[in-house]
Amino acid sequence: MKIELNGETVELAEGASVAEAVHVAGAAERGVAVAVDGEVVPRGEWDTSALREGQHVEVLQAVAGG
Amino acid sequence: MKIELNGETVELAEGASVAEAVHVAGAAERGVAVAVDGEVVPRGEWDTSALREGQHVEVLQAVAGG
Amino acid sequence: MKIELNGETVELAEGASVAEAVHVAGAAERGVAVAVDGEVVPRGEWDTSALREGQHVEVLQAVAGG
Amino acid sequence: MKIELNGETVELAEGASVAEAVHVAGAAERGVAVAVDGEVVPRGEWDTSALREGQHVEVLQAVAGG
Amino acid sequence: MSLELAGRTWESRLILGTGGFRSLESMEQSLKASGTEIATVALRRVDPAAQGSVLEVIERLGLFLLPNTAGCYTARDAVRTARMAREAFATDWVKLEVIGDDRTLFPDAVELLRAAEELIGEGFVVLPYTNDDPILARRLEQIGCAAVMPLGSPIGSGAGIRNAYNIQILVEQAGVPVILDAGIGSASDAALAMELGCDGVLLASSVSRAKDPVAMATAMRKAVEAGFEARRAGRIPRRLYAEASTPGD
Amino acid sequence: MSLELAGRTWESRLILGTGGFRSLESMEQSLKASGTEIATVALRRVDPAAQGSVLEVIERLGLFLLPNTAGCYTARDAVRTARMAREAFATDWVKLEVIGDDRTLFPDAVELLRAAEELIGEGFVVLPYTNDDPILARRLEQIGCAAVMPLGSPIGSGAGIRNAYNIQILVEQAGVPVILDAGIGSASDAALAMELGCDGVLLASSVSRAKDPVAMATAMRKAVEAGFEARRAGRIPRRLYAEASTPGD
Amino acid sequence: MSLELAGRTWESRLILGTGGFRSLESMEQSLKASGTEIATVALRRVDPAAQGSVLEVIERLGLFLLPNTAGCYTARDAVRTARMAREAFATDWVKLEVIGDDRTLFPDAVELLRAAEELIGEGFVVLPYTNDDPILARRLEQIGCAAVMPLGSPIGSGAGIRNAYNIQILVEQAGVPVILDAGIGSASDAALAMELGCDGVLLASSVSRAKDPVAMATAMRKAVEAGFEARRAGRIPRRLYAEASTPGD
Amino acid sequence: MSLELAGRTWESRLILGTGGFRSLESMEQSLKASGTEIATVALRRVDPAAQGSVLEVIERLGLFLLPNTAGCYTARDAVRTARMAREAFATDWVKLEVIGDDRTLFPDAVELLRAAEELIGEGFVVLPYTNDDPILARRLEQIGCAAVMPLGSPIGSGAGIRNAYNIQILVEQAGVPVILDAGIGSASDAALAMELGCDGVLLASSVSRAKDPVAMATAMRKAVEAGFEARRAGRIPRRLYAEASTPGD
Repeated sequence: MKIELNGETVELAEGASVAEAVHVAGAAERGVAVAVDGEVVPRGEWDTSALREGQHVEVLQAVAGG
Repeated sequence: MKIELNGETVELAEGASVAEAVHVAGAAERGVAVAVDGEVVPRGEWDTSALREGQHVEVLQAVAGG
Repeated sequence: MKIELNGETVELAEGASVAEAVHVAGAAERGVAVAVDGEVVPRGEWDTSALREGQHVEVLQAVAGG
Repeated sequence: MKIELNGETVELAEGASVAEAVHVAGAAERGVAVAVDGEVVPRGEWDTSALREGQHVEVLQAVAGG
Repeated sequence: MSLELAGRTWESRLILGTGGFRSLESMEQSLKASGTEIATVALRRVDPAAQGSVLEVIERLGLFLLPNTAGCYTARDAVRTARMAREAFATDWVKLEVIGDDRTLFPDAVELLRAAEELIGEGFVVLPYTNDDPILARRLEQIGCAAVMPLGSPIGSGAGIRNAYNIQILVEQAGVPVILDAGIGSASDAALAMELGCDGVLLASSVSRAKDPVAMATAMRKAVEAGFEARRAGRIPRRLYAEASTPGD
Repeated sequence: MSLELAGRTWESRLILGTGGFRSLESMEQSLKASGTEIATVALRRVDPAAQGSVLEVIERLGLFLLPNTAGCYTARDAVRTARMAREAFATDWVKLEVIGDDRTLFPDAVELLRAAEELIGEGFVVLPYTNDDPILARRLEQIGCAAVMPLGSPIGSGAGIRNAYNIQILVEQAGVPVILDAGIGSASDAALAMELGCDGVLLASSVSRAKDPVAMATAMRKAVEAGFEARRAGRIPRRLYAEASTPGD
Repeated sequence: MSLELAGRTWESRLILGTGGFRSLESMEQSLKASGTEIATVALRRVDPAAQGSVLEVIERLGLFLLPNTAGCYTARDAVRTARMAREAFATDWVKLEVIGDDRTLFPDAVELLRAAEELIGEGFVVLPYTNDDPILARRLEQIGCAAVMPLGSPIGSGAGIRNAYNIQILVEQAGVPVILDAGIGSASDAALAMELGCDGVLLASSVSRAKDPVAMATAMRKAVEAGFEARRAGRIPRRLYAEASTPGD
Repeated sequence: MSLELAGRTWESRLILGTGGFRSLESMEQSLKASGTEIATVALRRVDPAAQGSVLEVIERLGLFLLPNTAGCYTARDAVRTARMAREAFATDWVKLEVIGDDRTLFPDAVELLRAAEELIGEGFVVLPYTNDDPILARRLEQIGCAAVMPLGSPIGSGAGIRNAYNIQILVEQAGVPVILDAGIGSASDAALAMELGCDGVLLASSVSRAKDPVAMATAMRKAVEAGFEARRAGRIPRRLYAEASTPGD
């Protein structure tokens, strides 16, 4: 299935989890947050919550700033 | 009946009009506005609109300022 | 004879007067002052005061400034 | 004899030395300078240089300042 | 070049408040000397004892009357005062003041926006007294204010323009006329406001409370003209070092 | 109230330098617009190629000609230049400039005093361009200068008055007229100079090098008048906080 | 005397932003030299190519991480960013930025208040970046912000404190700590902020973009301490004239 | 980097005057806290009643004693005072003050130069207290002064640096160390002096007359270091508008 991951369309296996999306995004182990369709997904639910076709996934991490 | 006119309690005849209240307040002919219980009363309705017991009447006029 | 007129060497007739130097300098009729070897020469003496070989003559006039 | 010491007239023995004047002035041991009639007297000459009637002696020392 | 405000044009770029004068005579002569075409007034409870009337002065001089909402701390108060003013003076114009506290008399951004939105909805021509925040000014412009009137410093402080940079930025970003309102102390402040690009100046205390109000009113008239003309004349750049004005220096 | 300088009275408190104009036409119109009664000129070697004459302009406008010693770095040069000017223009008046270096064009206190003393001894009316040091100003006054002309900032810098406190102190201590000379950039600077108590303003570049010199000359005329009148009107004090201009606020 | 923020105490009154450094090494050494205990970070989309991590630097130095909402133009964006930050860094603290435009980066009063209210409702410790308006600051305090962080001048402008009077007034009226945020250019600006009564200073560009960031970080540490101690020491009053320091002068 | 004055090097760039302290104890603790290596003293007629001695304090702390000529109005007085100081303290160094009047305590350029020339001829190391005129400073340098010490504002006024531009120009043109002398009111003033490029700061009243002199002395020590390091660190340029410190803003 296709999802939009940090603004780019990527192909994931049916029912792939948020955790997999995070992995694909190339995020570090820590200091990472995920929002699916604008809603924050707690780290504890990354493995269990499955993604659906066409969802927008934002994977953010810390950068120098402010 | 008693009404509150510019913060002071005054005695007016039953069913006295806004115009009478304006007169009692000692307002000038022009540059005057009236509010009864917070609602502005257009000059055109001063004669016809009767006051009721306990209403709050504000009669304002221009002062130097600003 | 040679004199230095406003920084340039010019040839004048023996005993040429200050007035002649002023003329050669191309000065206007008015608003002009002359110094010979650093000493101011009053306008009244221009015709009568003769120049000598090698003297430095400054002919100044008004310019916009200040 | 009378001399003027720091603005006050004081009585000293005939031929009293600068050193005695300094003593009378109540100056500390160190950080002191003396001028007689406006001329500085080097410390080395205090004992030997005698004062004369009516001389002005200034005995200065350090104060907090500047 | 005339000032355009809400579709009307004015020859004078100086607006005078009527507060603080020692007498109506002083007020009248000062208004005349200032050359202003617009004078602000406030609304207060009728005082039968009051001698004479600011209204008569304004009419005698043929000035445009601009009611203000001075003394209002909430949008609700300000809106009601504006409605009363419309009724009293038969004008849709209002100088909108919504104050945050009585020490600074600084505007309250939130209540100010609320009142402005409400009044514009009711067809008022709203001239808001605001702070020197360009973002707030743009919001006021976007909701339809006819001008923005940033302060230079607190009302009556005479402290001039404390942040000329913000005024400059506000002017650069503004799409409606900018009137410097509050803080003017002397003529040079008024001239500076215009040099910064303001379209006009509104002041009261600097004239009404001066030792000689009429003389100060004259000074302010000339200062506003001077600043406006200097702005248009295109000033020389500021340099750290000198630039000789005489050839050969 | 008119300005008195060396026993002569003047209606205008603005003195214009003639340097920096793009054309004699621009100069003439600007001098006229400024309302000045005094214009400064410099002396240079005759240039036969030169078109027209600043002198004719000044005479046509009926202005008082004030020669300067611009470009002199020593008392000796300045004195000689002043003598030449006296001969050329039949005037005892001189704006005395003795410069310390060519980057700042700041005056040299020592040479300036020397030249002033010499020229006053020769009967000149000396108007010295000086810095904003009140002590030097007093010395110039004590040796007989007809006025003191402190700078606000470097000549032609347009940086305005960099140390208003020194100008204020200098004015408080001065017994002769004080003319703010050099540094004026725009109208508000000229107004401020007068508000600080100066008796007049001398400027050149801010007008002659403005994009529109005539418009700036008009602005400067009004600004000097505005500042002078504001000073006399007695300004309100500066406050940190507000002072309501409407009763009951 | 230590700074108290939201119930936690800090020895250092200097907060550093991590933006603008040329390298992580430079950032780490500068953070160390500054003596700060708090460092801000932003949130952006994962960039797999990114070398090293600001997080590791902050942890290695044992600093308290303060996420910001830089780049947000609406309350909605800012709230979402704050929630993501809470998830990513397991902290309730947030430096709340809601920007009005990208030229001034000035805060938007309306959206800022909206976001602050929302986040405080969700249990965040909100440190809002605000303008120098004391009225807005009081509103932020009233809705429960742990501090107010007014700007001195635009972010990264290095223009210092453009309106020291507003900062002074804001401090006098504030009931929560005041952190001067944005505009600091050099050490004297930081010292001045503390002398005006601010409880701390937050800065980034002035250090990270200095030619020698580590040296500037050291300077800022000392400047904040100097300003804080000078404030407590009780400065002498400002005078127009002199006051001799040596007896008999 | 250490300060070099007349061939001697110093670790501290802060010089303290000893005037104005409430007690010798306060003076001693403040001198210690300031980290200064040089303290100035004046000369006055012996007062047998005087308790304790500033000399003992200076020696106990191992400081370098710098006599001044405070209170002298003529070159003659100043020269005599300097000679007395040489005799009293066995030092060739002198902080040369020649005052023009007792309200401003501004230096008198003419008498100052005269005294400096005379004393240098007699082998003194002359550190002249001067105004902020770069031309006078250059003359003082040319006749052999070991440093120039321009004022920021009147002695004891606490008004800071009233003309930062002149100080900047003076520093750019100076070939000897520049010590900002007089006018410092608080820590930010001292930091600014160093940021402008001064090599050191001399102050007295701002510390001795502060409510807590020891705390202010500490603040001044840090402020001078901060300003010096900030200058060397290379500050960011000043901008009118913002410059984002977070990528993507």
